[in-house]
Amino acid sequence: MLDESMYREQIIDLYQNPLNYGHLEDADWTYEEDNPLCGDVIEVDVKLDENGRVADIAWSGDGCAISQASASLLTDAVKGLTLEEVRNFSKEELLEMIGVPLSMARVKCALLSLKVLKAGAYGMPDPKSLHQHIDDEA
Amino acid sequence: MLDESMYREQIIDLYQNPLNYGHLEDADWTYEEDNPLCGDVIEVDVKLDENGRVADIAWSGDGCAISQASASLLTDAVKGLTLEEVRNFSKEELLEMIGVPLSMARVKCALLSLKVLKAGAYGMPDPKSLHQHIDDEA
Amino acid sequence: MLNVPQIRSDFPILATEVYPGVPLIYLDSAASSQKPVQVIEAMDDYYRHTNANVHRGIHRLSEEATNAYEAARAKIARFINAPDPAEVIYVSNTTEGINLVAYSWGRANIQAGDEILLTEMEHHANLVPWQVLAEEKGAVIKYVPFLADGTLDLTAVPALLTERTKIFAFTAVSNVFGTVNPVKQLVKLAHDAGAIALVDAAQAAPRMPLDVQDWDCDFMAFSAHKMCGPTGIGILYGKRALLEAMPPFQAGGDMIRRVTLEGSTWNELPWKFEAGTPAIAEGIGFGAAVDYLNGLGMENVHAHEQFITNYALEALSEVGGLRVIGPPASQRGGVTAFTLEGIHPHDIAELLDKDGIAIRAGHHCAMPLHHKLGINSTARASFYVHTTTEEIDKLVASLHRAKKVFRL
Amino acid sequence: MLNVPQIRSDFPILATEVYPGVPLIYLDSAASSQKPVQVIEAMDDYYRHTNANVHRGIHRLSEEATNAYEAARAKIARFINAPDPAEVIYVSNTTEGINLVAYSWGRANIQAGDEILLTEMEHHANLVPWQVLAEEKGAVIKYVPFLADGTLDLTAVPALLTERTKIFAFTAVSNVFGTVNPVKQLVKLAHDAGAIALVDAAQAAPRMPLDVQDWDCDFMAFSAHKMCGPTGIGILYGKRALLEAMPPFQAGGDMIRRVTLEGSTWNELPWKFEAGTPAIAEGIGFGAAVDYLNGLGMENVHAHEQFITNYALEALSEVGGLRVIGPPASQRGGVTAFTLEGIHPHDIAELLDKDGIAIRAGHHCAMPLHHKLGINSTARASFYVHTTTEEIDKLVASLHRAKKVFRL
Ligand SMILES: Cc1ncc(COP(=O)(O)O)c(C=O)c1O
Ligand SMILES: Cc1ncc(COP(=O)(O)O)c(C=O)c1O
Repeated sequence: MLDESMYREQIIDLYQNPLNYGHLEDADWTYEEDNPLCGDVIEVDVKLDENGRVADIAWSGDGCAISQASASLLTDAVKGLTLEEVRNFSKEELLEMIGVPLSMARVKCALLSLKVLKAGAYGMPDPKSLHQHIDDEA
Repeated sequence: MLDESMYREQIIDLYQNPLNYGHLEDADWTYEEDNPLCGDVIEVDVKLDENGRVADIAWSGDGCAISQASASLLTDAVKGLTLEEVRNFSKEELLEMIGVPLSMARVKCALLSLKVLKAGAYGMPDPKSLHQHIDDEA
Repeated sequence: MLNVPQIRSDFPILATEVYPGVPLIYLDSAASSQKPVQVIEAMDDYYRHTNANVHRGIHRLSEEATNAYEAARAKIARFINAPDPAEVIYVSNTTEGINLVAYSWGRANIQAGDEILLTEMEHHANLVPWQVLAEEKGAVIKYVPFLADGTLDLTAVPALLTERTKIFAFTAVSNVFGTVNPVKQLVKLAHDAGAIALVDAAQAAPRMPLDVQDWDCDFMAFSAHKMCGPTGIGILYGKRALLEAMPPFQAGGDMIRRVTLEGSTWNELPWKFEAGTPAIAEGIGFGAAVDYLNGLGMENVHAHEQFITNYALEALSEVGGLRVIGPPASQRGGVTAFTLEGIHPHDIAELLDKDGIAIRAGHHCAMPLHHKLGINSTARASFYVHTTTEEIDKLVASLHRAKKVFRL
Repeated sequence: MLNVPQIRSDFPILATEVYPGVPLIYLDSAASSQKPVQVIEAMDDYYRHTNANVHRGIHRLSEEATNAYEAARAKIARFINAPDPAEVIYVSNTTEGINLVAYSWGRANIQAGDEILLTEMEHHANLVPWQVLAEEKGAVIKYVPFLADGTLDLTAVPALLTERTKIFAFTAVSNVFGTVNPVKQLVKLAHDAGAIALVDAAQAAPRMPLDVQDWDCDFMAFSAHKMCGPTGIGILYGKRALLEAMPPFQAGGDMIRRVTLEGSTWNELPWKFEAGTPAIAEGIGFGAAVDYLNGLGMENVHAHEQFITNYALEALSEVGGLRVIGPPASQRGGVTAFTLEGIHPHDIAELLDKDGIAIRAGHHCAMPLHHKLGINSTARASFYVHTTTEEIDKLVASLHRAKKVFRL
């Protein structure tokens, strides 16, 4: 008996045709991290607009259907959010978007992209000092 | 039910009134070692005669009835033996002299004095060179 | 108080006969405790139904094994009131826990001329690793002396803690005297002097409530096998900041994050310190032991030990020539070491064994303590949750018989 | 050949259902093997009837526990044809065995500029300890490359063994490719170059006869849990002269001879390397596992693995898009790692699990191997004494179903 509930159409679709896949030329930040379970790596590139909101986002990397579908859904969902909102994006929210039952090990796969995104976001100076920083460099 | 077979009269006698207990002033060799089971130490002093036979022997140290009785019996038994015979004195011979049933752990106690005696005997140069050595010093 | 008859029925080994018609009286729990059926069955059940390697597996068994193994860690963390299970590192025993600190923290933090403070009543496990470290680094070891009653000379501690002291490592309960040391006070003295504090809880964990936050100790180690759990496992507790800053101890699978031919990066806590396939069944058994003790209540366990120890000290005082070492019952855990004039401890143990009574004889891995007392060995009876006053009475009767054999 | 139906009845876990109506097909023995009832009961029995601390006890239980624990060591020594049980050191697992050598032998013998030779197919356990050592000492690590078929490039070995090479450490059987390496030949090459040789036998010990005298290796390590035995124990074999010359690794009780406040002297082999209360029940379980495997006959175990692997490689070759990595069945143990185009190994493992089939997915603690292949992970099915051709057929059927889910 094969229980395919984890592999609903949407997941397979997103796995085979990912959203926001690729790299950004002019990213404000880029961060990558691996899933220690399997060695899979996900990289997320983010570009903020002048109000400190996510203007563009792209992700790349290799991984299982869950981690890849999750990255597609997440990157779509955070477009337009502020740095603060990205930092506060909750695990529960992402898991709900994925919407399939996951075992503990696979939860790690599902949350990898969020971990990468948030680690990058926390590494960023807050918006004001960010612009100061950019101004300083200019 | 108390099975006292290990603690026959002879063992208790020897424990309470040991033979050859003490030190030799003019020992040809002295050796001591401990029983790692309990930290008990036995020292054996040996004096050889001009033919390389055990002329006198004494032992000292603290220990259980088995190790103490064994040291008494052993030191009595090796009087008059050559260095070679001391080196070849077998465990079985000593255990037979003790003559009570011993568990594995207590066999170590029973053989401690023999171990000390033989370690000392092996540390000795063989009789000829021993006498040479003594001659050299004289 | 404990319901001792019911507890006894939990320990299958207590129903065995050492010799035909001679039931076991197990007074050697301080060396290694017996195991209740709840613990034995937890491991048996694991091997029959859940066994699989942990952490990297996606299949059902591996998931279940991982969950059970990590749930046990969380239970142990709660048992010692650790703020976070990630601060609880599985090791093979107390000894490995202390070696881990001596190797990893010690090699990184101890330099020539630094001082390490121990006590004269330490078990070799909390002595030799520091001697090896000190010799390697040119550090100096100092010892807090004990007094005639087997308690630490607390007045000596402040002067022994100098500005060069980097760590004060001491036992919470002596495995020979039974002395319960004032851990919280000693930790505070260490901290006031700028040193960190390691607590050897091998004898404390089985017998009394532990609280690493109240004690504020930096490290603490203990073994499962002395507290109703299996052999082959123990834990090292460490404060997160210290553990984070330390290099790994052993290297291999599970403790790494990424490995290339050029080098590696480490996994997060606690796994940074756990190399290779862990003692999975043992971890689960350890969790079951903690459940068992929690079920009894550590306050009750402690109270029972005090009660039995009190009874035993009184009963033993009636045996002529017998000298108990260590403090009165109110200051000790259920460990009672003694000498009997005219009979060597080995012979006592051997004669008692014939009556089915299991005690230890020897230096109990505390040679310096015995050396200071001027003796090589003692006989040690230790009590636990299943010990009854009838067993103590039989101990005393058997000691009288031993004296008869030795015509005393 | 093996009587597989009878063997299956020895493994209680094989009767369990992973999901209602879905029996377990355990193809993850290379991660950790299942345990026959003979092993489970040996430990259960120990805890119910014999449990006590070993080595220093005089009472009956302690004597019996010591005898059983040391008898197990002697069995393991015979299993690998070690000349002397004193050369068999109990450790927690393969990883600790290798760390022991890296710490004790390595710290004493490796200097700046010295070379350590490994292979590109090593498990992290035989990689990271050497990286840590090399970094500490300023030594250089070199790697024997593997070829496209997953076998070592033997022609490269002589040039990689230079006069600076102090140790050649390699696995006897790859845990990813399954490759059986020519151990005897590699040891000889090492010796000819003046280096010593360490064999990682974690995957070899469960699957084929071992003979340290024939191989002439200097060290060898393996874990009980991969060969029908319990978690928490393994052994390190070492030649006596090497072990005698090495300083202790961990320090504490049992490994010492005499301790004073000023310093300590060490116990004799093997105890010099065994600090603290050992994994007693686990040692006894390990002995029972060796008895069990001896009962089957290691030649038969090996033949069965070859038979099943051969069958599996043929069956898998019919799955479109599936690529097995590693050599043909004649050169491998029962370990088969593969990729399936369009499905990530995690997803394969997850989908197979729903059919009750347990396989591993990931890097199998061999990241550098996968890195060289340009992949992050593989799916790995591993076979053991209880694996049947019907189970392989079900594996193949389940792979076909996984492909359907992924519309392939
Ligand atoms: C080849 C090889 N070496 C070493 C190890 C490590 O064994 P353990 O995790 O039992 O220490 C393994 C098992 O994972 C292995 O397959
Ligand atoms: C106080 C104390 N510390 C440390 C140890 C060592 O424990 P283990 O042998 O389990 O490592 C013991 C037990 O023997 C002990 O009593």
